Amino acid sequence: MSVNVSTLQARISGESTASSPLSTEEYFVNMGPQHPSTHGVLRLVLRLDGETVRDVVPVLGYIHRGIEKMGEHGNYRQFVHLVDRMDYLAALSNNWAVTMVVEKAAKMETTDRIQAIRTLVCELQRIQSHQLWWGVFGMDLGGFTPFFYGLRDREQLCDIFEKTIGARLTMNYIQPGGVMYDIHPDFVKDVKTFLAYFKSKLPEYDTLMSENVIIQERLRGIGKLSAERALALGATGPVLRASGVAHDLRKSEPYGLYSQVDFDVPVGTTGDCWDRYWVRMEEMRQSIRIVEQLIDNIPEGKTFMVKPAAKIKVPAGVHYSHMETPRGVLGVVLVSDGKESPYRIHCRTPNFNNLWCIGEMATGGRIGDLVAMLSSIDLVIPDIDR
Amino acid sequence: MSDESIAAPEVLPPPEKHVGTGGAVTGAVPWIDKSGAIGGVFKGIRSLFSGMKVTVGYLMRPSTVITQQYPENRETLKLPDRFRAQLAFNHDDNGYHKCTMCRICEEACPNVSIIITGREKPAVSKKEIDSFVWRLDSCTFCNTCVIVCPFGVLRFDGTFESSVYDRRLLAYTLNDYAGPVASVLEKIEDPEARKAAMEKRDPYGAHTIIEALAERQRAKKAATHAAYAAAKAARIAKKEAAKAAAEAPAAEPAAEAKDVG
Amino acid sequence: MSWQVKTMAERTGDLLPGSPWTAVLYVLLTILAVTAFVTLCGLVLIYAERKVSAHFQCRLGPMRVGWHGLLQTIADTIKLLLKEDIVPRDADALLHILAPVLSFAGMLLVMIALPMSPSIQVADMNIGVLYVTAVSGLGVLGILLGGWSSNNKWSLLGAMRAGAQIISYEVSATLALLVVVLFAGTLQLSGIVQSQETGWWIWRAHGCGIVAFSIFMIAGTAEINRTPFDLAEGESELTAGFHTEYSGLRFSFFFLSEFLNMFVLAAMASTLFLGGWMPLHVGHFTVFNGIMDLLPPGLWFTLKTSAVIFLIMWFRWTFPRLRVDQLMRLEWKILLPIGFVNLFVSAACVVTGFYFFAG
Amino acid sequence: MGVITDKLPGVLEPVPGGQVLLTAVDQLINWSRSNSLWPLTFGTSCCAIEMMMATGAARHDMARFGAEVARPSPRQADLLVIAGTIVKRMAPRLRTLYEQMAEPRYVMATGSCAICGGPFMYDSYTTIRGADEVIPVDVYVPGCPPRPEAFFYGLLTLQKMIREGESIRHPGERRRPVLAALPEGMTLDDIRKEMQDLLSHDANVKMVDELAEGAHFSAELKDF
Amino acid sequence: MDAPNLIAAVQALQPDATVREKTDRPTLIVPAEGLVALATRLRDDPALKFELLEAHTAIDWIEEDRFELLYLLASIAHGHVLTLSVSVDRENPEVPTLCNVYPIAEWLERESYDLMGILYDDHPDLRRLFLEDDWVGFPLRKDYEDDFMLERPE
Repeated sequence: MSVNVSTLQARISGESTASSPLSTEEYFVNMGPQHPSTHGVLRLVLRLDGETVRDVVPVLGYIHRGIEKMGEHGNYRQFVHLVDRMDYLAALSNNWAVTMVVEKAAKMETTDRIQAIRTLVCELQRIQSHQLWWGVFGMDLGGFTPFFYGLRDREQLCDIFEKTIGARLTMNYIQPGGVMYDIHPDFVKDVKTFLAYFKSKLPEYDTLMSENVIIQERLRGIGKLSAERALALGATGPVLRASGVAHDLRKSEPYGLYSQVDFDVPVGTTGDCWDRYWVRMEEMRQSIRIVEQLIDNIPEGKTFMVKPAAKIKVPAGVHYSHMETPRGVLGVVLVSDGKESPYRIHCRTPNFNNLWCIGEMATGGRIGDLVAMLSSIDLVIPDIDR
Repeated sequence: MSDESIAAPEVLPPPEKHVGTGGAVTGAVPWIDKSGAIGGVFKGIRSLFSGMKVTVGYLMRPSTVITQQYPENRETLKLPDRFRAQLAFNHDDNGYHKCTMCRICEEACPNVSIIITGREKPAVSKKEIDSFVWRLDSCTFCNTCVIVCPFGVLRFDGTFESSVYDRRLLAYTLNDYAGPVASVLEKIEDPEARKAAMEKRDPYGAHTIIEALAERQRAKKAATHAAYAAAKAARIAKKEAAKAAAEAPAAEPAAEAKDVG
Repeated sequence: MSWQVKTMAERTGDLLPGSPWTAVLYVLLTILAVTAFVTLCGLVLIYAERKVSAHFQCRLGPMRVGWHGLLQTIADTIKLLLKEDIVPRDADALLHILAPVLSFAGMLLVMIALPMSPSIQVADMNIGVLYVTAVSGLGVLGILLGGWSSNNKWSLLGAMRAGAQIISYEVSATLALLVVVLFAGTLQLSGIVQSQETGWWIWRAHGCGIVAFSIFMIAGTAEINRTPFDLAEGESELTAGFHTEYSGLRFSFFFLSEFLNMFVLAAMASTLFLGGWMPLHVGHFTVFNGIMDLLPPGLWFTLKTSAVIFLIMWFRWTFPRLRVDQLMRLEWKILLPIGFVNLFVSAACVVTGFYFFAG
Repeated sequence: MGVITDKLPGVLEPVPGGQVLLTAVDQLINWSRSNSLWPLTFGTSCCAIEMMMATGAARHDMARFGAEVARPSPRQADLLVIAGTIVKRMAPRLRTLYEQMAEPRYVMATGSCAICGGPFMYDSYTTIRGADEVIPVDVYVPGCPPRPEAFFYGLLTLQKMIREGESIRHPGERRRPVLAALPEGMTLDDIRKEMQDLLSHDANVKMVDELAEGAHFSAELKDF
Repeated sequence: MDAPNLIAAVQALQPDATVREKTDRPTLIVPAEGLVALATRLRDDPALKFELLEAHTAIDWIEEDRFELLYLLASIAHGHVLTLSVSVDRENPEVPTLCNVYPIAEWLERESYDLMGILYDDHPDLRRLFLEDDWVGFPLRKDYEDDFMLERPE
C-alpha cells in the first residue's frame, strides 16, 4: 500500500535550505496557539534562520468543533444558527449561504423585499468586517490608533444591527424562507446617517494608514502571490482578486439583488500585501455604493414566506451553492436523503484555502513580514477549523 | 464616491477579461512615488506629518470622545427593543401565562436550552406545565423559540446583567406558577380553586432537572451504543452473506438446473 | 544675569562642613532623592501616557480609580509588587534576576547627572555628556541578559533585535550630541545649559541644530524601544519580546525603566537643544529675557521635557512599526551619513563663528 | 514581596491591634488587585471579538477600569478571559496558559461556549462542555457573545469578589460572595437587585461570609 | 459551455463516465483509476480549463457500503462548473491523490482523511489535520462512536 501517514515531526524537520556560507543554525518557533497576531488559536510552526522565515507549517484544530457532524443531527434551521459561529465576522453571509442552498434545493420562494434586505445587511456587514480588519491590520503592524478608529466606526454598524436584528455578532437573521424580522423603522435613516459619517472618515483612514510611508514600505512587494498560484491554492475573495483575477460571485453568478446594482470589482496587479490592503479598502467604497443604491429602493412585500415553525424537507440529492463573503467564496455542499435533517453537510470555507497561501508567501520573508501577510489574508480561525 | 483618490492610474496591463465580471476596476493602486529619491523622502515625511495631524486633531477636540461610562450610565443606557439577552415569560395582568406545553420551542431549540416538564397530576386541563426551564448558560439567543411559539408565550428582554459565581445559577425556571393556561384559569369562578390550581414556582432549582436530564442522556448513550453495535453486526452479516452469494454462484445454478431437470 | 549652579553634592557639603560623614550622607540623600523622584516620575508618566493615548483614540482612559483615574498607577504598582515572581525552571536564574536590575540601574545612574534647575542636580560632572552616553548603554545589557537568560526563543529574538538596534542608534545619537558639544565647547551638562543663555542651540546653530535635534529624537526613540521602533517587544510579532518570561516585580522594573528612559531622553533633548532649565532668551534683548526669567527655571525644564515627552507619545500613537531591515537601513544609510555631514558643517560653523549671538 | 505578604499575618496577628491593621492591609491589597486587572490577549472565537470591542472600542473603553493593558504574555497578566469555545486539543494549552500566569490570577468565562459548551454542547466530538472542566473559573458571564456592557458587569462582579473574598491570612483561598447560596423565598429579581446594589455601593456593603458549598447549596434548593 | 455540452466534452475524454442523477450541478461518476489523468486534462484543456478545485468532500453512504468523493471543479475563465464523483469501497477507501494537479488538494484531502478516513495514494503528507495524531476513529463516518460525545436528549 502506497499510503503514507506522516506526523508533524516528520513534516517540519525537513532538509535545511540554508546554503549561504553566512547562514546560521536554523531553529523552530511555535507561533500560537496563543499569539496576539494569529487572530485566534492558529498555530504556525516556523523554521527560522535568524529573522528569516524558511518554512511555515500551519497546525490547525485548536477550535475544531465538528460543525459538520452537528449539522447531521439537527434540522436546517438549527444548522443556520450554527454557522454563525463559523465566520463570526460575517455571520449574515454564512446564514445566507446555508439559506441559499436550502432554498434552492427545497425550491422555496422569496420576495424581492427579502432579497433586498439580505443584500443590504450583508453589504453592511462586509463594511463592518473590513473595518475590523483595517483596525487589526494597523495593530499588527504596530500602530495602535487605527485599531481604535476602526472599532469606533464598527460600533456604529453594531448599533444598526442591534436595532433591526437584536444581536451584535451572531445574528441568525437570514433564515430559509425569509428574514427573521422586518427591518426596524429607523433602519433607512440610520444607514444613511452611517454612510454619511463613514464617507467622511474614509479619507482619514487613508491619511493615517494608506498614505503613510511606513505602511507602504512594509507592504509593498511583500508576500507576493501570482494569479496562477492563487488559483492553484484555491484562494478566493480579496486574496485572489489582489492577485489580478477578477473573480467575484456577486458579478459572475449574481444572487440576491446584486444583478440590479452597479458596482466595480477592485482587482490588484501583483498580489502583494499592499494590493490586498488596497482591494479591501476599495471594497468598502464599493459596498457603500451598493448600499446607497439599495437603501432608498427597498421593495414592499412579505419578509417571511413560510411559517417559522414549518418543517423544511429537502429532496434527496446533492446540492451546492456558494456566495461571496467578505473573505471569499463560501460554498455549502448539502447531501440530503429527504429527511428533515441533512444527511451530510460540508462547508467550503474561504479561510481554509486562503490560509495555505501563507506558506507560499512567507518563505524567505521576515517575521515582521509574516505578521503583515497573516493580517492581509484576514483570517478567522473558527472558519478554518469549523 | 472618493474615486478621485484612486483614479490616477499608473500604466498597467488591463486585467484578463473574465466572463461575467464587467466593470472590474484595474489595479490603479496608489502609493508614494519613490522614483525621485529626494522628492520621495519629502513626500514620505509629509505623509507622516499628515498622520500626526489626524491623531492630534482628536486629542484637541474633546467632543470626539464617545465613551459611554457603563456602570455610571446604567439609568440612561437604553438598549434596542429587539436586543436579545434574557428569555422571559409573558404573564398577563393577572399573572397568568399562556403556555400549553406544546413543546414546539423545546424541539426547535438548537441545543436543548429549554426543558419543559409537565405536572404529573394536572389539576384542571389535560396537560399542565410544571416548570419551564431555560438554561441561560447554554442559550445562544437565536430567537428561534420566540418566533416558533404559536401562543406568544415567550419574549426576549435586554437585561444583560446576569454574571454569576456559580454556573448552576444560570438555569432559570421561567414560569411564575405551575398550572393551566390563562384561558382555563379564567373559566374557574372560585378564586380559591384558581389559587389551588396554581402552584408557585421559584426561578431557582432548575439545575436538578438538568441533572436528571443528564442522567437520561447517559442511559440514551448506552442505548445508542447498543444500537450501533447491532447495526454494525447486521452490516457485517449482510456483507458476508453477499460475499457468500458471490462465491457460490457456480454451485447454485447447477443445483437449480438439477431441480428443473 | 548669571545663574548660580548649586548641586546636591555641594549642599551636602554645606550641611556638615568638613565632616567625614559627608560622603555617607551624600550617598543616602542621593538614594532617597533619586528613588522618590523616579517613583513619582514613573507614576505620573504612566498615568499621562494612558490618558494621552486614550484621548488620541477618542476615549477617556482610566476613570474609575480615584478622580479621573488618578490613583490608577498606584493600584497597578501595588499589584505588581505583590504578584508572584516566576523564574522559569530552565532559565539562568542569576542572570534572569540580574537583568531587570541592570536595566533599571542604567536609567537611575543617568538621573543623577540631569540638571533640572540651577539648584536641582545631584552631581555636576565635567564630563556629563560622556557619562550619560556611557551609563545609558548599561540598559541594553539588561535587555540582552533578560532575553538570553529567559530560555525562550521569542525573548532571545527580542533581545537580539534590541541589541542590534540600540547599539546602532547610539552612534547617531552620539553624533547628534557632539554637535551641541562643539557649539557649547564643554561636556559639562550645566555648562551646556548656561551656554544657551543667549538662545537655544536648536535655532542658534542655523540648520545644524534642527537636524541634530531630529536625529537625536529619532535615534533616541529607537534607543528606548518605543513605537515606531519597538521591535524588541513588538507585541504582534514577538509576543512580549525580551520580557516575555518576566512577571511581577521584575517585569515592573522593565516597565518602569521603559517609561523613565523616555523621561531621560526628553530631559537630555531639552537640556542639549532646548536650553534645559534656561528660560527662552533671545540674544541680548534684556526686556524680553527679563520677562521670560519670571518663570522659575525648574518650571521651564518641566515644560520643555513635557513637550518632548508629548512628542514621543504622539509618535507612538500615530505610527506603525518598522521592519528590522528597514530599521537598520534607516540608521546606517540615512541617519548616519546625515549625522556626519551635519557634524562637519557644524564644526565649520563653530570655527568660523557662523551662528547666532556667537559673541 | 511574596515573602512579606506570607509573613505579615504571622507577625501582626499576635500584636494588639494587629488584626485591624491586617484588615486594612487586606483592603489595600484587594483594592489594588481589583483595580488593576490586566487581561491576557487570548480569545478563541466569537466572544473574543466582543472582548475586543470592550477593550478596543472607544465607545466602551475598558481603560476606565484600568484593565486596558492587555498583556500578550501570560506571565504578566492577571485576568484570563476565556472568550470562546475550548476544544479537546486546546484544553491542555489553556491549562498551560493558566499555569504560566503568576498568582494571583483570575479567570472569567464569557459566553455560552466557555460556560458549558453552548451551541456545541451536544453532538460535538471535540468541544469541552465548560471551561471549568479544565481550569477553575471565578466568574461566569453568560451571553452568546455577551455584549461589552455585560462583559463589564462581569468585570465588576469579579472586582467585587476580589474585594470581599480574599485575605492574605488565607493565601490562595478565595471566597465567593453569598449569591451562590440562596436564602429561601428569594427571586431572580431580588438577586439581580442585590447584585446591582452591591456593585453600585462598592466596598461599603457587608457581604455574608459564607463559602458557597455544593452540599449546602443543594440542601437549600431542595426546600423549594 | 452549458451543462449538456460540457458533459459530452468530458465524456469524450473519459468514455466510461456516467451522469450522476439528483444533483444541481453537472456531475459525472468516474472511476478512481483514471482520476489523475482526467483531472489533468480537465485543467489543461483550453476549452474546459477547470483551474479551480473549489471543494472536495466525502459522503459516507453506509447503507450502500461505499464512500462517495465529490470534487467540485470550477473554471473562472469560462464560467462553468463540473463535479466529479468517485465511489470507493468502505472497507478499503483508497483513491489516487490530486495533489499534483491541484496543490490545494493536499489539504482538502488531509481534511477528508482526518474526518472520513479516506486514504489517498501518493499523498506527500497524509496526516491528521484537525484532530490529534492519536485520535481513534473518523468522526464524520456514520458509525463513529465516541464516549465523550453527548447526544441531544429527546
